[in-house]
Amino acid sequence: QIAQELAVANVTELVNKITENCFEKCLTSPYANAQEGCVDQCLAKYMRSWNVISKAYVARIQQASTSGEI
Amino acid sequence: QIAQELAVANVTELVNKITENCFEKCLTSPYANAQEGCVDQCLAKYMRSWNVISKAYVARIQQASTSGEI
Amino acid sequence: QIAQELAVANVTELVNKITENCFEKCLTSPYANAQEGCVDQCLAKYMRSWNVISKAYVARIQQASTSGEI
Amino acid sequence: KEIMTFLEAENSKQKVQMSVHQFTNMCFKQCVPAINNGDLSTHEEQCLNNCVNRFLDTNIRIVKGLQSLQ
Amino acid sequence: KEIMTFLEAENSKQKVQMSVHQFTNMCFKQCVPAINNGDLSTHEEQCLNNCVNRFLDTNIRIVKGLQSLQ
Amino acid sequence: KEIMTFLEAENSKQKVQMSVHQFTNMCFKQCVPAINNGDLSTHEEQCLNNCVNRFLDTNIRIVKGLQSLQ
Repeated sequence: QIAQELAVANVTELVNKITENCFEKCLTSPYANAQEGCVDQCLAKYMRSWNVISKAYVARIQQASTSGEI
Repeated sequence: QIAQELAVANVTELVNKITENCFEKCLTSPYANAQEGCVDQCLAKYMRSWNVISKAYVARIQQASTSGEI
Repeated sequence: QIAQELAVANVTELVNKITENCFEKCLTSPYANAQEGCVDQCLAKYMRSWNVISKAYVARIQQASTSGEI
Repeated sequence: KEIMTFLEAENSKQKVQMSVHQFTNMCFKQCVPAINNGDLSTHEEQCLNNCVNRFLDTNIRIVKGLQSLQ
Repeated sequence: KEIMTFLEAENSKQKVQMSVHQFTNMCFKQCVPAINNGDLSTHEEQCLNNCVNRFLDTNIRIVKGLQSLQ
Repeated sequence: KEIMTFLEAENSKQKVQMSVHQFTNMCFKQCVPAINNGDLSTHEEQCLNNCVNRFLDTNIRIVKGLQSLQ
């Protein structure tokens, strides 16, 4: 059940960050028009970025762990 | 007593956000001069904005609740 | 032990804030080059700034406390 | 049981208020560029209304987009 | 009772330190635009002092302004 | 005892995921300036990789620098 709560927290954090970033990149003041196409592309780009960052970070942790740094 | 603690948390959050926003909009580096007139107007504008946003958000929640979305 | 946990929290907060500020000031997209000299100078400047701010803030608290404001 | 109902109602009221703080903070920055007086212009008020509604649209679209990825 | 006094003192010390972190983070961004060396110039140090004092002035003015609205 | 091991593993997994959220949020802002389509260009992907690695380099350098001050 703890694992499940953490999973929920992670999805909530992901949704919040994507919404903030894609709102910032796709919509501009006076916010009269929806930009659904841009939001969909931005979501796809963000998920790909998440994977790139995640791989790079885990690689650094493993490298530091192998070399005895941590 | 819980309701009271939440009220205190809300006022604290409001004071912090108004201070940050009005400091940012009224005072600029090297911060030599106080800008009390601007701060007072900024506070009034912020409170009006809070009311506009609050009404719009509650209207959306009620609309979603009526249409069975949530 | 509580005092120790607070000290750890403070150092963690300090490391995070310095890393974010010095990353922002020293490294720019596409982030190809390390900027170790700049990071070292930025760390020194940040610690000096922390001391200046700390003194100024404590002076204000003491002044308000003496004048009976708080 | 009455206490549970009270706590749940307080909790959701609290969440709504915290969202209003977040949206006001974000939309005020974008929709109120300068402080000339304490009132909101028609244009600023319209921008605030659009801002919160477009943000919520974006949020819903991101959630649906992530659900369709599963 | 001594434990309570200790905890309260730690708590207020902790709050002061967290405020110093917040103010340094904010004022460093504005008052130290570029990193040329590890020292603070007279101008930068003055700006940091002004920044924290004007921020506290703004905070007090907002609190008083909100109180007068009630 | 097994529960403790499980909780510790969950805790460190959670910390890694929260760091990935933080890094993606930060590097996406800098490395993906405009949304033209849903894919990452080679240049954007390289920038994201550099960004997280340079950020971690900066973090390590700051920690070492603070340790040498003691």
